Amino acid sequence: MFQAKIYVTLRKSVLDPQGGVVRKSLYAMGYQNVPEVRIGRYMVVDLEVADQDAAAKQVRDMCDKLLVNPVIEDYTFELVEV
Amino acid sequence: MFQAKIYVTLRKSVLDPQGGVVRKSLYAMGYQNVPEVRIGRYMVVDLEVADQDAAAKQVRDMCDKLLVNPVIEDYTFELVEV
Amino acid sequence: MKFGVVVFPGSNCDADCLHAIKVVTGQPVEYIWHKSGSVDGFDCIVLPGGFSYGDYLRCGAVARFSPVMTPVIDFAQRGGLLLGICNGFQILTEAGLLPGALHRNKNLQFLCHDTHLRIENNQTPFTSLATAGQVIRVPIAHGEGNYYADTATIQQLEENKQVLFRYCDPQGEITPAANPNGSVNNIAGICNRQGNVLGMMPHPERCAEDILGNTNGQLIFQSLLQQWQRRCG
Amino acid sequence: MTLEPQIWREMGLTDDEYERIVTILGRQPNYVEVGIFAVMWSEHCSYKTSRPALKTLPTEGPAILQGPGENAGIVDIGDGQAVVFKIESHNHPSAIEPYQGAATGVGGILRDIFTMGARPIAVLDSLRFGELNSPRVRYLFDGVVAGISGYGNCIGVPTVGGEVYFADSYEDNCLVNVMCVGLIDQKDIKKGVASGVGNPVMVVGAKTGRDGIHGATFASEELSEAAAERRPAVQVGDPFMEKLLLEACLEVIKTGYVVGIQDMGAAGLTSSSCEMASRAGTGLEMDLALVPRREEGMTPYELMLSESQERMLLVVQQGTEEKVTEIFAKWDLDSVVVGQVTADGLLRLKEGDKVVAEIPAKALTDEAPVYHRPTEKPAYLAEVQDYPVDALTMPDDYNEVLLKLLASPNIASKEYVYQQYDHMVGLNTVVRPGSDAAVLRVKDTNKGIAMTTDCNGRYCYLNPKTGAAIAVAEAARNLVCSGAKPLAVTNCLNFGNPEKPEVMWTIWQCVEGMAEACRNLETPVTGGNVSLYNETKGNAIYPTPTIGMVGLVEDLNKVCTQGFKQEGDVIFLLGENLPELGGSEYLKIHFGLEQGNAPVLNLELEKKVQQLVLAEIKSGLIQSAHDCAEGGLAVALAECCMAGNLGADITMVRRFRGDALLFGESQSRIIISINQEHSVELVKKMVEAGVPYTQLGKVAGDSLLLNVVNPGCSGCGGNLLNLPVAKLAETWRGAIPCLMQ
Ligand SMILES: Nc1ncnc2c1ncn2[C@@H]1O[C@H](COP(=O)(O)OP(=O)(O)O)[C@@H](O)[C@H]1O
Ligand SMILES: [Mg+2]
Repeated sequence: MFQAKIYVTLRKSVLDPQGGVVRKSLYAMGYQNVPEVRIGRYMVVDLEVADQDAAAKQVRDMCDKLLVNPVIEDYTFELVEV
Repeated sequence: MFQAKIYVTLRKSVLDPQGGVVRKSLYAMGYQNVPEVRIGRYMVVDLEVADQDAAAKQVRDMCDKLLVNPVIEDYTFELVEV
Repeated sequence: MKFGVVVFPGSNCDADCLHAIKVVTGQPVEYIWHKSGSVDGFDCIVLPGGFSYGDYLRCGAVARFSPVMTPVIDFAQRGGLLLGICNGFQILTEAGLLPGALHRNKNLQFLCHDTHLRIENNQTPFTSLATAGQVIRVPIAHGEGNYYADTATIQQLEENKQVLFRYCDPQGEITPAANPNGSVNNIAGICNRQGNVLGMMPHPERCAEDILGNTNGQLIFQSLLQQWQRRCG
Repeated sequence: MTLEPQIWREMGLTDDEYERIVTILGRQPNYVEVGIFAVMWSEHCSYKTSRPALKTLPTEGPAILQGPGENAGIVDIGDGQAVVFKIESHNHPSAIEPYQGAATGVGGILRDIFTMGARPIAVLDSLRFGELNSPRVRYLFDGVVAGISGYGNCIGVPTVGGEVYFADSYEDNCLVNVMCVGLIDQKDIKKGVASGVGNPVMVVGAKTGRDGIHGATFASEELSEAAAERRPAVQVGDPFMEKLLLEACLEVIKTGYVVGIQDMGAAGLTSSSCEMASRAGTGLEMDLALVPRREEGMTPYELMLSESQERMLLVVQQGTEEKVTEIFAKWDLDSVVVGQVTADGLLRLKEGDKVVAEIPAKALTDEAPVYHRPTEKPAYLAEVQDYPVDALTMPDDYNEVLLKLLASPNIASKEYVYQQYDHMVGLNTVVRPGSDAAVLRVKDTNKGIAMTTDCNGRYCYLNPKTGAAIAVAEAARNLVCSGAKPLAVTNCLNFGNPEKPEVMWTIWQCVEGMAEACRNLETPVTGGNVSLYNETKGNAIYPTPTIGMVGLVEDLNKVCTQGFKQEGDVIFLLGENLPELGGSEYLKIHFGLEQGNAPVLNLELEKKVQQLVLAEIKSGLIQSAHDCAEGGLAVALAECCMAGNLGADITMVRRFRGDALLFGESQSRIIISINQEHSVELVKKMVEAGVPYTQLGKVAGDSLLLNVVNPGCSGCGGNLLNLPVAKLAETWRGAIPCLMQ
């Protein structure tokens, strides 16, 4: 069995209002050395698959179809055997 | 300068309705080998700090005070020098 | 003319759309269950507002894979009239029937209030009764209505006159202050290239009766009926 | 095997209560049984402290179909239809996790309504926080509003009204009271009864997890560091699941298969099962091994005490299980038979074949202890009521004071809040938030339902009895101003630690005041909720008996709103101006004082004013109506101007202090505007009815102008207010967004 850790971020060209608000709040709290914050999604998906290649293929598939919207989001992922 | 990658997840016994819906939907799409999906947040925070220890301390601070809701969430993070 | 209103399990404007269509057009209208495999016999299909599957991942992302979407996409590709309102618009973009994406409102809050819309193109089945540049008042109610598409796509939309509605001030000026959610070019609604698929964030069904204090939304349903009658008599 | 005292004490039972359990059972209880007794006998579930007081409330009237005792109250609105409504608190959970606390509060009250078979048509939220200059308060405020918005918007029930107050006393104990109103055909009414021996018992909806175990106990003690240790896992709301549950339950109820149904709220499976059995005089036997669960290894104790959201307990007719399951399956929901109704009056819980608990159902409900706790009039009252009004210097600039009042978060526009709520879904909202009461139409009829929540905690602090009566009077007045006849009340009693005699005294006083006002205004109480122990580090909140009220609009074409409608209309003030400043927002904002006595309330006058206004709205004479509340006459006039975007030209005779005249908060006052040509007729009617009135002036221009004349004193007259309506509106609208930046 594998576990996929998927990291989804907004594309560079898309404004991230949430990140902006967090950055401002951090600034107001005294953390003035934080030039940028970007906020995305972190998904942990368990997969009952035997081999790593098949797992990777399935994760890519699921991301392209459902988990990620390519118009505004990018993703990367890692696989660990569990 | 450092970049912190912060992974925020819901605590174990806290209900994750998002993860549940995604799991069901993957199932309906034919991915019937996915017993669990948990959805959290992924934050990338740039830090203008000179040394790693100071960076780690600041990230922990920011998480405890603002970025993470300790009542329902846990977090881990990684630091990379950039 | 027969209307169909798709019911996803978390739709919550389905009954509202049905009611408004009935009251405004007097035409037959029926619900279409999300597990349904066919949309035969309908002349216009509405994807209503709400939270189709809770919208926990991204609005409309899960709905796009529900069984009914296969015949709906087919219906649209054959030129059928398809109207997505609010969550319906989000589903249309997720399904690739309309370009772009709707992400979180700029101020990160859900917003429910009246907006003014300038009708940018009255040469479509959804707006044929409007005068060019007409301003109507229609409420919004969404947390993710911030329209985004890359520059090239936006340019195409503009060139092809696919932008049907833009947020404006009461005088019809397109200003940043009149943009409630941060949408590119104040876009509130767009149609596809062929003009038979419309997605819009504001809710015309919420302003289609006198008792609710505003009937501006009637225009869209009446335009649809008039166009259909003209074509199919 | 005997349990260690430590165990029941930690669960919140006293030694005496434990002894009582032993007597009832005739043996030592086991761990599961003690746990069940502990939650059912907690303050939150048993009302053991408040019950004696609650018994004194009037609960009967011609329109009341269901009074206290069920999941919600029901009032008749004619044509075989009824309104189902109830208010509930989610204070403790919201103070810990504002978003989820408030969200699950909405989820809970919605279930109370649809469990009766009614479709929820509206939500109202009554909120209290500390002052907005504290970052923690801003976090709580934003989180609570987002939580209500997140849940209510998703499930698609409009949030159409409510209130928000800010005062230091709520700093550590914010109050989140949520009211839900539903509509039902009387023939469809369902109750929480487990009748019919042999009928199957079903658990439906979400799976059970370890969330919120001991939530009810937690809500029955003070928030403290020690309590933080024992905090249950926070419940997370799943509004999509609730939407499925709502639709499925209403569909199942329509079939007639359902005998009884109740939501699993506080104390989850425990309270729903024993309450349903107790109401029906039956017993229930359940096999806990059959309960669908989210986590592995859950014990019977955990299954019984879990407060996982979005679950229901159903008793259905024998033989219909499969059809019921089919309907739930259509909505992708679990539904499982876990047991059946028995004749022996016992709640018998098994795990497979093994009996893990056996308790008489009535012992958990009717035989819960009742405490007549000692009361003592608090010493602070004499101190705060006695304040030197004559020593206060009057303001030089009334314009400045009015603007300051409009910018006070207690008075400022709450648009920041209600624009985050979908208040239109359902296509029924005829009067949106922002007027005195919300009005919803009843489709296919010409009727409307008006609704409001009200309570000024400061008045209740200064004079608990009068304060509570004012809350009732104001709620009724708000309904009347919208053209509705007040029908009935639901209430939420929010107080500190009742073991303190001073707090207990204020509870009794508030209930007395509420009862008296309800009796006079003919609005019986159909139910409510009690939230005690709202206290941190020994500081109790202001006594806050929130009133939720519903009313009937007989003719939707005669709905009235507060905004001035037309230039030239004549403005009248009904009721009396008294030289009072006690408890006013003006004293707080201008002098930093929360002192004095609450305004006087004369219920006879109140009733006369309300009857006249309602009659003349119905007759079509009145164009606009608005009650004078916080900020007094000046603020009320400003609100009429802003809502109508029209100015007013007012002249008044001044008989006492100008600040008391403009900003005092005398009760029973309503500002109306009418077409000039009806003015003589109206005056005649007011004289006949014995309603005191003052002709204030006219709707005119685009500024609020107010002049005073003083016949006895030259130089005391002159212009007090002269402000453009645009300026008023900018100040009033901008205040809360600006503080939240
Ligand atoms: N928390 C809230 N949620 C929804 N509407 C609110 C809320 N707070 C205030 N409102 C609305 O704002 C308007 C003014 O509220 P309030 O000042 O309490 O009125 P009043 O003094 O007449 O009771 C009302 O229409 C009320 O319903
Ligand atoms: Mg009012």
